[in-house]
Formats: sequence, C-alpha cells, structure tokens
Amino acid sequence: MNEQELHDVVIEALTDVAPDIDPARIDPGADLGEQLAIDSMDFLNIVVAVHERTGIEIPERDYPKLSTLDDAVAYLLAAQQRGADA
Amino acid sequence: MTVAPRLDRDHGQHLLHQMLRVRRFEEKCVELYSAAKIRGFMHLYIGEEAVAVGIMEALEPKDAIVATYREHGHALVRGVSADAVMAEMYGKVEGCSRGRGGSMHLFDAATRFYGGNAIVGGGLPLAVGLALADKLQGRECVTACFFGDGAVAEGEFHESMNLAALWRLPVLFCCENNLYAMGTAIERYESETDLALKAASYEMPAWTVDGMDVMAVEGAARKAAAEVRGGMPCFLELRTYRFRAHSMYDPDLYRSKEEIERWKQHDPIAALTAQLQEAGLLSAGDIEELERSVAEEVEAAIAFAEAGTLEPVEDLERFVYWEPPLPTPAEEVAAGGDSTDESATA
Amino acid sequence: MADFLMPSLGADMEFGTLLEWRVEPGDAVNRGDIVAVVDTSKAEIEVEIFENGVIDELRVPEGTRVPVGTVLATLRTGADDGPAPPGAPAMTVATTPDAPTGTVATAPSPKPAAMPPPPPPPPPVTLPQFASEEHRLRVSPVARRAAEQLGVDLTAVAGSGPDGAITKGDVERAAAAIARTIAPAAAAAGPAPTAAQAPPPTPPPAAPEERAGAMRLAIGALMARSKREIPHYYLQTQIDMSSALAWLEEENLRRSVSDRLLPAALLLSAVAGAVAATPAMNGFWVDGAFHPADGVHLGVAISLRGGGLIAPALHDADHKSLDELMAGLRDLVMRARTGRLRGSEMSDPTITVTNLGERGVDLVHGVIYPPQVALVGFGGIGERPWAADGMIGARPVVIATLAADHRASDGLAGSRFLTLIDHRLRKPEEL
Amino acid sequence: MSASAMVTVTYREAIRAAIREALVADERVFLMGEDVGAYGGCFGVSKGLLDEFGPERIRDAPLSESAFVGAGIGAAMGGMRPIVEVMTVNFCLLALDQIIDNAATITHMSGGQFAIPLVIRMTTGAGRQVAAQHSHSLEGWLAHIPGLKLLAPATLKDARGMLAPALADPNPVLIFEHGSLYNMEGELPADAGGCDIERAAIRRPGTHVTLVAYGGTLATALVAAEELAADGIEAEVLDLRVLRPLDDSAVIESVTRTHRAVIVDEGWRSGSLAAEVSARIMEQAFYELDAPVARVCSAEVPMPYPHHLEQAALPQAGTVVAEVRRMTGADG
Repeated sequence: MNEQELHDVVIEALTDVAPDIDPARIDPGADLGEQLAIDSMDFLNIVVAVHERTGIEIPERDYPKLSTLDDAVAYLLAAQQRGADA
Repeated sequence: MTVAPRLDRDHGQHLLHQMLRVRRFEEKCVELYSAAKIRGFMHLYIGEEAVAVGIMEALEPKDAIVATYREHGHALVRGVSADAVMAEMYGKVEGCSRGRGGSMHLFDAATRFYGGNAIVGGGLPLAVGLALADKLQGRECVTACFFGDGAVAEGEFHESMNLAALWRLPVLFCCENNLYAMGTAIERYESETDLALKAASYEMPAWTVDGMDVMAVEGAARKAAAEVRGGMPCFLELRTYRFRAHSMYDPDLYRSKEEIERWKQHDPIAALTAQLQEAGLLSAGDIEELERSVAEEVEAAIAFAEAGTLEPVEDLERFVYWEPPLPTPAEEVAAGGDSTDESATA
Repeated sequence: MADFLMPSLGADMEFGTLLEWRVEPGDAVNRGDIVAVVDTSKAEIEVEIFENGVIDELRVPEGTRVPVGTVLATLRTGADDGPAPPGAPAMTVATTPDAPTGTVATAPSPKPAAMPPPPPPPPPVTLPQFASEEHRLRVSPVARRAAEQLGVDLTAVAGSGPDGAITKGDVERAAAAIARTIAPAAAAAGPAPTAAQAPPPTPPPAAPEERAGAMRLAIGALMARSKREIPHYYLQTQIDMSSALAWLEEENLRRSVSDRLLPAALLLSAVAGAVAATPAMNGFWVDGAFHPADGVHLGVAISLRGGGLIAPALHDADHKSLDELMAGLRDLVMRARTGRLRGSEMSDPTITVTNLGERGVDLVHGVIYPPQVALVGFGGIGERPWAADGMIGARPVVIATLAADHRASDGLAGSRFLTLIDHRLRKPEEL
Repeated sequence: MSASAMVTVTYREAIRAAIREALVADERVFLMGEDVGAYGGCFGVSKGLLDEFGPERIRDAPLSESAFVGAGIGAAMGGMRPIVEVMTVNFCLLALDQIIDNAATITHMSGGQFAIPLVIRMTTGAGRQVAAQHSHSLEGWLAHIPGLKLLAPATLKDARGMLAPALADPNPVLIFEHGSLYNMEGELPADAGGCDIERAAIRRPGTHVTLVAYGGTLATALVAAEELAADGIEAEVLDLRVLRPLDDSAVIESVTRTHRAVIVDEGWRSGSLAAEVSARIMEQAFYELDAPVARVCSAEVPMPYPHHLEQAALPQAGTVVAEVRRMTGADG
C-alpha cells in the first residue's frame, strides 16, 4: 500500500469507531485522542481494524508512535517496509 | 325421694332474706338508673322473686343455670355476689362479666351461671346443649333454664322442648309466666294459654305452679328436679307477675293500675312475711335485722361498683376470641405484693 | 333538704318534659311514690321519688322541657336537722358530671346554667392546596411512585394500562429510553432503572437536543434524589499497578491484536471478585431496607462520543474470565455507542464502576445511582513516587475510590472492599 | 422424611376421614345434624360412621337448626367438642340467632369466662342446578361477624386437614364445603393430618397479577391462570383458605409483587368478601397498585334453575381472563 492508501485505511478505521467524525476536519498533526475523544478501547479497535486491512501487527509498546494521523501513516509505511524486507 | 319443704324458722327467714335481697337491690337499681349510673336496657324482677328463690332451693352447686335478660334475681340468689352484679351494671372490670355484658348479660363460671340471654328464647337451645354435655359425660346435673311466657311463641322453644324430650336431657324448663310478652297480653298472642299443656305435648312432665308463693315454687322445683335427675326433662309454668314496667323505657300503658294493684296483694314477700309472723317464726326485730343486713349488702355493692375500674380502651378488642384467663386484679395485687424487693422491678 | 331531679329514663334521653305534677308543696311523700309524669319524647312515664319527706317547692312548672338532672322539686327530709342519711346522696350524684356517660355530662347544675361565654374566635384556617384536576393524568399508584424514584416526567409518558393509564412498566420503559439517549457527562452514575422485568427500551423519536434536554432533567432529578436521600461516604486507596501492567504487557505480547486485553478488563475483574465477596456493596436500597442482589452485574460507565455517559450491565461479571470480560466490555462499548443496548442491560446493574482515568483525572468521587448502594471509581494509571521496602521509586499507580450508602454499609466494610480490589490487582495471574 | 404411601381419595372421603379421626382421637367429639346418621349425610360425608360410633356420637337431629346448633354451643360450653353439620348454608339462616347472638358473643359478653370450642360444617355454593334456595354463598355475611372463624377448604389436603385444628380451637369455627367439590378426586398421603388454619396459600406462583379465590372459585382461578399463561401473563393464584380472620399479609405481599389483583368470589358483589379484600388492598397496598382492583362475582340475581342461566350468573374463568387482559392492557 502506498502512503495515500494507508492514510485512507486509518481514516476508515477511525470513522468505523467514531462515525460522527468528519475526516476533513482532522488535524493530521494533532493528537488523535485529544481532538477526537478516542479512548483506549477505541484505539484498540482502530489497531484491530488496521490489522485486518493491512496485516500489519502493531505491538502495544508502539501505540504512542501512532498518536497523530501523520505519525500513524508514517509508522504503517515503515512497518510495511520492514515486513517486505523481512 | 323428695320431701316437701317444711316451714321452720331458719328456712322461712332464709327464703325471705333471699327475696328481700333481690327486691332491695333492684329498687336501688331504679334509683341508680335514674341517676344515669346504670345504662342500657334494664329489666326488673320486682314481684317475681319467689320464682328464682324457690327454684334455686332445689339446685345444687354442680347444676347449671341459663337465664334471661331479667336475671338480676337469679344471679343474686344463685350466689353471684351483689358486688359483682352491681359492678357489672356499672360497666366496671370488677363486674361478673368484666363489665362487657351489663344488666342483661350476667355470667359467672364459678356458679355455672351461663348468662342472661337477651334474645327471647335464645337460651333454650343452650340449655339443651349444656344438658347434653352433662349427659354425655355422665354427670348427674340439672340445667335450669329460665324463660318468659313470650318465649313460648318462639320456634326455638318448641325445637328445644322436642330435642330435650327426644334425647331425654336433664333440663328443668322454668317458664316465668308473667302474662305479658313485653306489652302484649298472653291472650293476645297465644292460642293455648295453658302453657303446661304445650310442654306436655312433648311427652315431658309439666305442671303449673303459683309463682307468687315461694314455698309452692320450692316444692314444685324439688319434685321437678328429682324427675330431671331421674332422666327426664321437666317443665314448670310459674304463674307470676311483674309489678314494674317491662323496662325503664316502658310507660306501662297496656295494663290497668287496678290489675297491678290486684297482683300486689299477692306480693310474695308480704305473703311470706305474714305467713311467718302468723306462725310465730318472725319478729319485728327479725324483720329489722333482715332489712338492715340487706341494705348493708346493697350499699356495699354500690360502693364497690363506684370504686371499680373502667377497662382501658386499649383492651377494647379483647375476648372477641377466647384467651387464656389472666390473673384477676386481686391476684395481680397479691402477686405484686409478694415482690417486696423493689430493686427486682427497677 | 334534698332535690328531686329530672330522671334519666334511657341512655338516649337527654331532655324530658314535665307533663304533670302529682304532688303539691306540703305533701308528704314516701320513697317509691309517683310524684310526676314525664314525657321522654318516646313515652309518658310516671316517675317516682326515692326519699321520704315533704315537698318543699316545685321548681319546674308543668309543660316545661328541661335537661336530665335538672332540679324539679325540693324536698324537706327528716334528716334536715341532722346528718344526711346514708342512702340519700344517690340522686344528687347526677349533678356531678364525672360519670362516663354522655347523658350525665349534659346535666346542668341545679339551676339551669347560663350559656358559657363564647369561645375565642378560631385562628384563620389555611385551606389545603389541591393539585388542579384539569390535567390530571391517569397514573397507577405504583407508577406514580416509580416515576418519582426514577425521576421520570409523567406528562411525557404514554400509558398502556386500562383506559390509557400509565403503569409501572410504562415508567420503567420511559426511564430506560431516556437513559439510552445522550446523557450529560455529569454524574458518574449509570442511568438505568432497576426493575427486573423492564421490557426492552424503545427510544422515543425525538431530536437529539430534545433528548439531551430530557436526559439532563432526568439525570438531574435522579442525582438530586441520590444526593438528597443517600448518605454517601467516600473512601480511597492507591494501588500499585506495576505487577498488573507487567503481566498484561507479557500477556498481550503473546496475543494477536484482536485478542489483546485492556487494563480496564483487569480493573473490572478485580472489582467483580471483590463485590462477590462483599455482599453489602451489591444490591439495592428499597423501601427502607437493603436488598442484596442475586448476582454481580457491574454497571460499566461508558463515555459516549460527544459527551455523555451510560452504564449498562456486564452480567455475572464475577463468573467471567478476563477474556470474557474483555469481549463483554468491547461488545457493550460498541453497542452503547451505536444505541443498541438491551433493556436488561439498562436495568440490571447491581453496582457501578466508572473509569475516568483515561480523561486524565487522578481520581473520581462518584454519585451513587439509586437504588444501588455503591460506586467504584478509578482515576488514571500514572507513574507516581511509591515507597516500598524503605525505598522510593516510580511505579504505575491508580487511585481507586468508593462511594457507598451508609444505610447499607459502613466504612469498615468499604475499606475491606477496596483492600480486596488492591490485593486482587497485585496478583493479576489469578484474575 | 419417610415417603408415606399415597392414596386416592375424594374430597368427601377426606372430610369423612378427618371426622373419623377426630371421633377416635377424642371422646368429647360427636357429630350432630340432620341425616348424618342412618342416611349417611345429605352429601354422603358421614356414611358408615353411625355403624362405627353409634347413635350417641353420630346424632341424627330433628329439622330444628336453631335448637341443634344452639345445643352444639351449649355442649361446647359444657365440655364437649361438637361437630354440627348444617346441611346447607341456606338452612343455617334458621340458626343465625344461635350462631350470631350466642356463639359469636358469649365469650366476649362473659368477659372471657367461656370458650366455645364448636365446629359447624355446612355445604355452600351453586353450580348444581338446585335453584335459588339451595345455591347461596353466604360466607361473606358470616365473615362479617367478630367472634367467628371461617374456613373454606378448597383442596383435598385442606378438606382432610382443617377439622382437627378447628376442633382444637377454643372458638366457634365454621367450615364451608363447596358442594361442587365433594367428588373432586386426587392423591393424599395415607397419613395426612392437620394443617394450619391461619394462613392463605399461593396455589400457583406468578408475577403479573394476583387472582384471589377461595372454596369453589379456586378451580376457576386456576383455569383462568392457565389460559393467561398462554398469553405470557403469569397469574399468581392465592387461595384465601381462612375467611375470618383474613390473612391480609399474604394478599398484600402478593399484590406488592404483582401490582394487580382480581378477586374471584361466588358471593354477590354487593357487600361481599371480595369487597372486603378489595378494600384491604386499597388500604394497605394502594401505592403498589398498577390498576384498580377488579372483582369477578356472581350476578346479582337469585340463582336460576336452568343450566345456561346458572352458569351465566356464576364467576367464570373466561370472565377472569378478560378482566386480567383489560387491566394489563393486553386486551387490544
């Protein structure tokens, strides 16, 4: 998946969990939990959704690396790269 | 065998004393009623004393009595104390029915006095049942059942006469025929005014007695009681007369003053007094002494009733259903008196 | 001298008319003599005198109606020169109104007394205020009571009973429906009613603002009632979460993403076990008495997107494994946020757990949801200085709080309960 | 608990067994009434007892209800334990003076001096096409009287068990046997004995409505409850058993759970026992009610002879069901 596709996957997972979110209004550089009222259960659900769509397994200790939209897309891109390399 | 009563000094004066007790007690009751000390319905026995006194002479302590609402005399003569009867009429706890019955409902288990019954004829079936219980339990007791002539018109009279005769129950039926069912003369409500005939039709010994003659009543009662103890109910029609109205409400319009005066000539107390005096068995001093002792008894009864206690209203609903007897006030005092150690109750 | 009084000739006689005198002053009379005729209004009765003597004066003329006890005549007795004879006072007793009969009390003193002075005017009367009958709703008595308890506005409830009467079930359904709508994030309490048979909620088709407004009112009424009626007491304890989190991290490493556990599952499990061992925290205060609940149904406070809070039941939480609790929690959160909770989940909680820690606060003092008797709160799990074995170090710590109903339990039971939660969280492998 | 053998008995036989047991157990007990001896009882209850116990203890009485009921009262005061059978409740009207003026009052009027340990049994109720003078349900009238106790055995167990405690009671106890029950058959333990005569009993548990019944209407209520169950309405059926003094607490406890009540009473509605129960629910459980209390009583008409009219006059299960549906809003 390219960067755009990964971006879309994250947005989809987010809107699944929080249908009332307007994707256009997400600040890609701001903390997701704070701006979208995402709690740990939501976050877990997002991680699961992303895993289902991309096959990327995000270990718990890496959760802080996905705190903004931009960070999340970057993390997934890197993880996909690692997986391809492996 | 029965022995006809012999008129000796002691027995004669005893009978006179009993009749005087009833007479003076009731005369006082009129006064107390007028003064609103006694309330409710009150029916006086004045004039009829010879009946109760004569019948009771033939009864033993083991025998039972069922009476009517005109039963002050029966209770007093049977041995219920004047204190307990007066307190009952005052509605006091010390009354023989704990004040719950009043004038018409004197009860006393100790003397087997099964009550004044205020339903005309209502006591007859009870008497039959009491006699049945005695018979079934092998006790040779008589149940003396008093009722007025008015009761003879009730179905319960005929049902009870039949049952008692049919089952040979030891009931002594004592019909106090004072000629009036409340205010209706017997000629106006009975087709057959010879009441003994009615009883005879039930195949039981029955005869008529002069109810104004205490000696005659006693003689008849002894004879009848012997029949009853022999296993057959018996019926006595006691011809008598009440000198006063039916009750305190009664204006006595249904009979003439002349008739009342005529009957007063047969006053059983005056008659016995004269009889005893003629026979030299009663002196003026004796009369004075009898009157004095009766007056004392009555005054003491009034004092007792006045000093009595009213049942607390909290106890209103007691005795609707039977409850094990509580200690009498006297017993409670006695029990309280025993515990002299005050710390025990502190 | 003695008095001859209007006699009482029946308990219902209060007055009598003196129809006729049979004696004149100067006549000698004896006890028992008829001296007058009295009309009791039922009958004319000849009345007798109870003493011997000579009539002195006739006080009441013929044809006069007087109360019982009035002096009709006076009598000179032989005792006038000496002490009164023993029996004499009996008639005068009637003038002493101490007897327990109504008739005597009405008897005046020897001369008919003047009217007593008029009583002072009564104080102004305040008439009781009755609710207007105009818009009277048909509400069954038990429904009215339930509405008060649940804070339901009856005017907004549709009745299903006879002739459209509002029943208890209608009120409970309404309460559950309100509870399912958006709630203000105010009290840390679930808004569920408690009746066992509450049917599934059917939310009214109202605009969100309206629903939020209705919810605000309902929650307001309910929380006000809780604060008014429930004597809350509060306890708190700090719990070292290092073992629990370390165990959880290990555990999650072994699990696939979709099977991972959240710390919340550990907290719920620890609470459920502690509740099962502390019946005094688990149940309802109804009609002046504590009724212990049959099972442990944790009311899990779930924050709703856009604000709001709901606390549906995680049924039989004390019998569920961590995995089951996690699955149950995930399912509840999902359905809570999509409005698909079941009625029983709204009505069954026996104690409520709120976890506001994720919102960044250190601790929460909750308001008990009536008729429950306890609420457990967790603040955020954060690193704090922690002294152990004489050393101070940084450890992940959570502050657990208890709000409990003092009518149902006391502080000792409460502190045991919190301590039990603590102990269970220190041994996560046993959860 | 040793499992005792079960025997099949009728209601009639259960009562007879109770009388027999009482006669054997206590010399003071005797049975008295019209046709209780040679005839075997108008309803066959006392059949065979004359042969076993003789005419002293199984006493045929003349048609003198007042006299033999009064004699029962007198005998009870005189130390016996009479069982007086009044053939049917309508004949007890001829003995009301004795029942009300004597049995119910003497203990009180005597200030508690005399107990009246008397049992009066009588048949009650309609349903057998015996028309207006033999179909009364006058339990409500007699339940009005302080000093009396009233029992209504509606089950075999109660028919068997109520007599012994009634005889042991120092007060006059009236037992009402519904005429339609005598042939009711079922199983009882061979050694079945006395039962309590204080409390009502729940014959079927339920949560949505309480059906209060007694005597002949218990069966009606149970049939109605079955029908309601098919609709998903769980009716609790409460058998009053004791008509005076009423077991208020059982009624109130049940209504507090179900919030609705229907009283099924064969008496006429006006001034009925159903009225009394209804008033007590209102007094003691008003705030538990989710609907007005309903009553299913007999039509206010002397009982007609034709079957269809008699049935139309009597409380029917269908009427009970309709009342419940109406009050639960399930009639739409």
